[in-house]
Parts: sequence; structure tokens; C-alpha cells
Amino acid sequence: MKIMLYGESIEWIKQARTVADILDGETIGVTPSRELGNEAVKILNKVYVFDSIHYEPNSYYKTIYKIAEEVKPDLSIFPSTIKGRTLAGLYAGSRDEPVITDVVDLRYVGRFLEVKRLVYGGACVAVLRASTPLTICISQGAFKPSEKGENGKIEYFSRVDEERVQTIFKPREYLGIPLERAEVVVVAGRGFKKREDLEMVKELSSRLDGAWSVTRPLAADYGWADTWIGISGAIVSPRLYIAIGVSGQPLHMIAARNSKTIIAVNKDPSAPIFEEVDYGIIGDLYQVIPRLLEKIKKKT
Amino acid sequence: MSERYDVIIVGAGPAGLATAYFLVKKGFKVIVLERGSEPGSKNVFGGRIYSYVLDKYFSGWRSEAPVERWVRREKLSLLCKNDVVSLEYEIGREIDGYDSFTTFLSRFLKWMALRVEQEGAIVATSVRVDEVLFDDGKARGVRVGEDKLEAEYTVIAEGANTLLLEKHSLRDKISPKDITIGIKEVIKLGREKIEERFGLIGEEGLAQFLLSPLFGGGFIYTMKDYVSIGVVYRPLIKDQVEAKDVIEELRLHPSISKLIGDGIPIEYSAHIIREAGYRDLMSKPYGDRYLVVGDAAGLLLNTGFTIRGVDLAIESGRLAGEAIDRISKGEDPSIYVKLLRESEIIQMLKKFRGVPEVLSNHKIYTVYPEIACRILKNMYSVDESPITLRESIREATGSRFSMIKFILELLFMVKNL
Amino acid sequence: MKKMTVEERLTLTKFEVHSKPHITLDLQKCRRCDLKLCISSCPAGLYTLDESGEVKFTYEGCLECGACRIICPEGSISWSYPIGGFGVQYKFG
Amino acid sequence: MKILTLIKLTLDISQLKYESTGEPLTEIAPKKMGDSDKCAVEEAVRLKEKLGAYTVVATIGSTSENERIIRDAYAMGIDEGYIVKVEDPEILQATSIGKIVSSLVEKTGPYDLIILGAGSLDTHSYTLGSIIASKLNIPIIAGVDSLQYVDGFFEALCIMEDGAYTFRAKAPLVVTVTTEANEPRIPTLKTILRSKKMEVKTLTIHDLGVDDVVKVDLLDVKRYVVNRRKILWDASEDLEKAVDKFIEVLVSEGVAQ
Repeated sequence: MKIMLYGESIEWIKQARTVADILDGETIGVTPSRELGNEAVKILNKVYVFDSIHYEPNSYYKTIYKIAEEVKPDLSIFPSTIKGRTLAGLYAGSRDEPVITDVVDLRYVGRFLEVKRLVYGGACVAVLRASTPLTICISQGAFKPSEKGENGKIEYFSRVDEERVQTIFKPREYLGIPLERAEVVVVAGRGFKKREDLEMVKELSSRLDGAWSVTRPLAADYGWADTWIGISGAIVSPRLYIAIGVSGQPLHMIAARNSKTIIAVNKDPSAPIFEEVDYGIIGDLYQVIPRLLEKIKKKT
Repeated sequence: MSERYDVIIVGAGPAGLATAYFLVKKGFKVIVLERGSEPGSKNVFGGRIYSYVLDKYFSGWRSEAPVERWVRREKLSLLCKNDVVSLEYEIGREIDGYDSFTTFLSRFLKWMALRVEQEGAIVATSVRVDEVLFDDGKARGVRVGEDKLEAEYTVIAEGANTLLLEKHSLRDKISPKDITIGIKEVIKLGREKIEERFGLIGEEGLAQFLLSPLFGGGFIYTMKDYVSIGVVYRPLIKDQVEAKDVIEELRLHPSISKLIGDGIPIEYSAHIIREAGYRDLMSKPYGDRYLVVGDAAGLLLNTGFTIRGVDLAIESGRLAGEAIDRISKGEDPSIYVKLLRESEIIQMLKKFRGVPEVLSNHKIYTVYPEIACRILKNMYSVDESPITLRESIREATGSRFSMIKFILELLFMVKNL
Repeated sequence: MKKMTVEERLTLTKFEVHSKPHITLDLQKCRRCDLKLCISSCPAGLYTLDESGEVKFTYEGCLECGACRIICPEGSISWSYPIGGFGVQYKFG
Repeated sequence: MKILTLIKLTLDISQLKYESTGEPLTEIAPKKMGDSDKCAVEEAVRLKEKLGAYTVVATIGSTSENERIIRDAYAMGIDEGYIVKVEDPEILQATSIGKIVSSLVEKTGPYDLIILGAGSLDTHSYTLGSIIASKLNIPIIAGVDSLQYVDGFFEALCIMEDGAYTFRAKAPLVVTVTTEANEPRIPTLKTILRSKKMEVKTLTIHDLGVDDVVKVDLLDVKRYVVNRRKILWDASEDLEKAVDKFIEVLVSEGVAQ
């Protein structure tokens, strides 16, 4: 089986390689950067590199599509990021093959692939039967990184230019990432005494490249923020959810429950949030968070 | 706005929709304005509707309305802390002749709205009416946000919370002692379990009325796959469980939880119930170019064992339709009250006017169930010294009541129910 | 069997919450009242006492039953319906 | 300018309830127009108000709720609407939906702009817009947080994992918008009444010349149970240890060094 994967980070490529291990397939990578290509070639059988200054979906997918015409993959894998999903849709649409996103597991059953995917915003797992050729998207963290190495070949490919779309890119610091899409969300609850104290939350979130928010009372009752996380506010499912001074009322938790990992800091050991955490710190946030920030600062 | 209607109806509940239905059948151009996103999305009720009124006016309803189950078993239970005393009546008729059925009001109202729209009326949802427009005491239409909509007649069918009527000083705010709060939970149990545990076959349903010192009055209605359980909460009773926790007293009562405890709670709802009956009836539910129907007018009948709103609402809607038709032909608006009086509705409300007093007597929740449980416990407890019924009653009522007082109170209750 | 808290029960019901509250509380009037029946009689448990003994409320889980408005002896609760389409959305009712 | 907006009837996933066996009770979950689809409708109506565009809306499905969301879109200001009748569209493969939409575009178009929500959080997962673009062979700008029309160009700001992109393109074009794009309007009585009177047109897939659709071969759906580890550290006993453990978690999650 030929497996083609389009990746933009080595961590993700290692995880996608695990899918190839499961299916015992040959792995062909596609990346838009030489630097990444040089790393990827150590873990994949072959890597196609096309040079790109910046992302633009229409030219990217046409390039990947052309590479696929050479490779003829049975399975094509993209990241479950917005970029990856967009490319996967364009690619699968033009190849007229099914696309399954948010895949968390897959295996052979007879002639078919049995694919497990998350649905309903991560609340449920669906098991699907699919045949090849097939396009799937996998999220960062869905599979363990593969330990296997290869001594692959690298091939440079020229990018197809889609002139109909112009792109201007500004790097990340330019704007904070929207809450619903952030990989890390730091949220402040009623344990905070003053509005100014939210600076700690903002600092922590920016140090972790994430977004920050509050629980409903802080926004609606105290007016410390415009939006909040909760059933009536934003619903989030980040990789990491850090709840500080949050008691964990059900109307709040229902909006955060699909987070992959949950950490909480709360001085009340009987706070309901501790029933729903992976890691919990029982302690005063006014001691824990300043110390935490100090230590993080020292490290970087 | 250029659009003009003959009648604007505020509220797509049973009364509003019924009024629309009868008016549009008489050829009026009717619009119903509903604040919910769909008809029924704001309504709460126990679970039962009486069939007679639908038989009269909605042909074919038995096959098309969202009936859950036909009530075949009626049960009255007194729930003590652990023991239960029940009285049950099973109707011995063929199922299609049954007097009442269980349903979910939201679904039922969607069906009613569909019928109304099929007749040609408009049911506009997500529209909150902010005020009735009056011109020298004459209703000219309504205001919704910044929009105005005019009509020849306005029908106020706003339900138990009479916000519009109060705004225009057409009605006083109801006294706290005249309301109860219906608090309900819908539980998914699955058809098989319901039929097995409640002893039902096929389309048969059960309606259960409960009295308990733990939560006051309550009810259970069986649906196809669901069970509705509810409490009729009296907010003014001191030292009782708070309203927010009271439904759990019912759900977790040993005799109830063994029936529904493994079910999945699906929806929690609550609404006030106007309990004053005849006393609460608006003396003048009409004015120049407007009429009041349904709960808003006080047309809700509590017989003690059943709370009837939907059938009365439909009936009052019919009478309102008739009244508007006759007013438009020149009759005096008071014809509406005349029609109501001639109808059975007011007679029934009069007949049951003693009920609110009985129901507000806390003893029927606190003392009587316990006495009943003790009497039967004494009777059925077998040890070496069996007792007679008379001894049992005396033992149970003993220190608290004289026998005579107990019997008098019971007679008063029965007379008024 | 486990008792469900009211907060858990409210998650069963669907709400479309508008950013503007449909309930307002006149704290001046509220302070005059010793009974605070709103707290015991709200089936959604939306009224609570804070540390200083003042009534706090939230409107987002409001079942729109209407009880608090009628029960408040001081008339400190002004209550309107949420604007069209918002508020509680009963599927069963 | 002619704009097609695609809207989808989606489950309100915050209201999902489950059987004790873990199967979601989808039949009783409330359904609504997708949140980002609503933003797409709003965006189309704003272009109508600004540029006099003619706006069309379409949805795929066969229940009365599909008609309801079309009327909701009318109440927001859309001019014309179609329901493509398909039983259980949620189990169709996204590529089949793409085929249906591109045929719809051929039949009712051409359109300068096809706009839809970036994602509905269920089975189509942010891919439909790009599938449609590939079928129609027109460009796509996906995940738009802010859309402008300047000097004959659509200008879109998209905030992605690595930064902010501004894309500029001319019609015809597919755009998918996020819920950041705008605040959808609340219909007024006037527009609601208008929406009640408008016709909702229906089409079958055969009317569109689509002969077959491919269904997802769905074997099972179950609640995804996250077993939380519930590892607790007491900072009041040992602040340093608790903070160090916190940092260890951040490192192992890959968000700190």
C-alpha cells in the first residue's frame, strides 16, 4: 500500500508515519519546505519538497495533486488543521475520493479499512468502513509518534501557481488566535478577586501560545471580559485546557469537556472541577500562578 | 407596514392556536405571533389532553396528532417516606374510545400550528409582542420591537404570565398564594421497560396523581418511550425542600426510582400554574377590539385530581372565534362573556370552585398521606395481635385528631373535589 | 441512585441565551426584604445569597416559569420575556 | 453579483444525550442552522445591502426543519431558496454533497460567490467548501474571519495556526466563514412576515442530474469517554513540587520547553 502524507511539522509527520506502520505501507511525504524535507526524509521512504514562501490553498492542492498523479497513493493523509482540512477537501474532491477527517484509529478488516473518527465536536467516536483510495485527516496527538527511521530519497518539485488568489502573510504575533481554534486555552474563574489579576492569565496564555477566557460570571456579572466559555458562550475543545480558580459548574464544563487534557488550579479540594481533570493543583492561585510564571520565564 | 390583518393573536399556545383555527375557518385573515422559536418551545404541561374537544373540532386528529399513549389506567397514590397507598382505576373500554391521551405539549402544538396554517392562517415565530397598541382604549394592533402591526381585533393568548395584560392595567399581578409551580422532568426509559413496569400493553397509558409530605402534589404520565414526572410546588409553604431540588424527592423516592431510576433524564422544565380557578377568572376578558383567552383569562380548571387547561383553552378559543365573528357583524363585545357563560366552561369552573381551598390545605399533603399509610400498614402488618380496621384508624389518627374531625375533613375534601 | 444537582439538570434543557438579561433586580428594594422567597422558589436555582447577604442572580438558565416575579414581595424583580427566539427552548414541554 | 449561500441543519452538539450504552440520542437532539452557516447568510445579506447582490440559499435534507432554516435565512434577508431533497444527508459522503452542490450551481447559477460556514462540527468537518471549489474548479478561501469587498476583489482575513493571512481574489470564488466573521442579525417582525410568504423551492437530486450518491458506511457511533486521570497535587503542602509538576505537564503536552 502506498501512503502519501502532506505535513508541515516533523512531530505530525512522525505521528502520520505510525498510520503507515499500522497498515504496513510505503510512505511518501510531501512538504512545502526544504528544511522539513531534510528531516522528514530520515523517517519516510521518499519526500517531495516544493518551495513555497507562503501558504495558499489553491496552488498547494494543485501541486499535491500533481505529485499524487506520479505517486498514485492508496491512502493520502493530511493534518486535521484548518489548512490540512482545506487541502484535503480540495485534493479529495478533485480526485473524487472520500475524505474522512479527525481520524483517531484505523485498521484493515478484510479488503476494507475500518476507520475510527471523532464526530460531534469530539463528543463521539464513529466507526466507518472505507475502501481505498481514500483521504484522511489526523490531528496532532491522535497517534503516538513512530520511532521508525528510513533513509529516503528527496525530490524537488516545482510549485503550481494559482494566480487567481493573492496572499499576504503576517506572522503569528500579529493577532491572538481565536478562542475556538486555540490549542491551549487558559480560563479564569471566580477565584480571581480583581480584574487586574487577569493579567496573570493573559501572560500565561501568551507564553503558551494560547488564548484566554473567563467563566460566565466574570464576563456577564463583573464585565471583566466580553465573552466567556460556557454553554451560553464559547464552546471549546483545545488540546490543553487550563482552568484557574474555576469551580467547574456543569454549564461551564459542558463547553470544555471535549478538551484533550484538563488542568485545574483551585484552593477548594471539593470543587467539582477536580472530578473532571487530568491534573489538579489544590492551592491558592495567587501563590501558584505567580510562581509558575516565574519558573516558566526563567526557563525561556 | 402595509400588511393588514383582521385578527392578531398573541401567543401560539393551545388557546391562541384554537382561536386562530376557528377564526380562519370563518374567513378571517389571521396571524398568530409567538415569541418562541417554534410553536410549543415555551410551553410546559403535565402530559394529558382530553379527547372530547378534539373529537368535536379537529376531524382526523386521532390518526395525525402526536398522541403518545391513550390513558387507560388512572392511579392516585399517597407517598409517605417509605410506604405508598394507591388507588387505581382501569378503564374497560376499547382503546380508540378513550377520554384522554398523553402527549408532549411542544409536539402537540406544532401539530396544531400545522393545522392552523393548512387552514390559511400565518403562525410567525420568534416574535415577542412588546405591547398592544391602544388608541383611546381601542386596540389597534401590536408593537414588536420597532415594528407595528395593525389589525381589526387583537386576541391576547399570552398564557399564565400575564405580562401584557398587566402592562396595560387590564389585570393585576396574581397573588403568590394563587400560584403553584409545575416542575417537570422527562425521562427516557424505552418502550419495553415502560410497558413492563407500568403494566401497559400497546398504546395504553397511565396517568398517576401523587400526594406526599415530601413534595406536595405530583404526577406521572407514561409516554411511548418516555415518562414525564412532575411536582406541583407550593412556594409559600415554609420549611420545605427548595424548588430547585424538589423534583429529585420524587424521582428518588424508593417506589418511583425502582420504576424509572435507570432512565435517562432528557429535559427539565418548569412553569407557574394559576391555581385560583373561578376566583381568578377575568370579570371582563374583553374590551374595545380585544379579547383575552386561555390561561391568561383564568380559564384553567383544577379538579383536584386533574388540571385541565388545553381542552378549556381550545373551547375558549372557539368561543372567542364565535364572539369576534358576531362582534364584526355588529354585536356588542360583551357577547364573548355571554357565550362563555352559556358554555360549560364557566359552569365547570363554578362547580370546582372549592378545589383551590382544599388544595391549599397543607394537611392533604402532610398529614393525610401519613395517616393513610399507617392505617394500611397496621392492617397488613401481621403479628400475634391482629387489629381491626377501626382500631387501626384510631391508632393512626390517635394523638393528632379525633376520629370525627378526621372524617369531617375528609368529607369536606371529597365534597369539594 | 445519585441526586442530580440543579446545575446538572439545567444542562438537559436547551437555552439560546441573549446577551441582554431579561431579568433585572432592584437591589435597593431587595435589601428591604427578609423573606427572599426568590431563592427557595426558583426551580432553576438562579437566585443565591452572596457573602454579604445580598441576592445575586443569573438569567442564563431561566426556565421562564414566572414564579420569581410573582413571589417577590417588594416588586424588586423586573421580568420580561427574552426577545423573540431566545431563552429556553423546550423540545418536549 | 449573485451569491449562493449553503446552510446545513446541524445537531446542537452541546445538547447531545446518550443511551446508557453510549449511543448518542441524535433523534431528540435539537437541530439548528449551523452557527458558521448563519454567519455566511449574514455575510451574503451584507453584500446584498452594500452592492445590491442577489442572494440565494440552499440546503440539503428532507425534513420540515430544513424548510425552517431556509425561512430563517429569508428572515435575515435572503432572496430565494432551495431545498435539495435527500433522505439523511448526514450519512452521505462529503464528496457526494459536493457533487450535488456543483450541479445545483450549474442549474441555478452562475454565481460570483458561493459562501458557507467553515465547519459544522459533525461529519463534514470543514471540507465541504473545498470539495465544492475543486468540483467547480474555482478558487477557495477557507476559514475566513473577516470578509471585505474592495475594488472588485474579495479580501479575506484568515487567522491560522501560524499567523494571519490576507487573501485577495476575484469572483467566482468559494468562501467559508468562521463564527468570528460577523454577528448575525436578529430578524425583525417585518422580515419574519416576509419570510413566511416567500416560496421555498424544492429539487430532487434527479432534477440536478445526479444519479447516485455515496453513503458513508457507518458501523457504529458511541460516546467518546475521556477517562480523566485525576492526578492531584496539594500546593498548600508543597508549592514548589506542585508548580514543578504543572510545568512537567506543560512540557509533556508540548506547549512549553
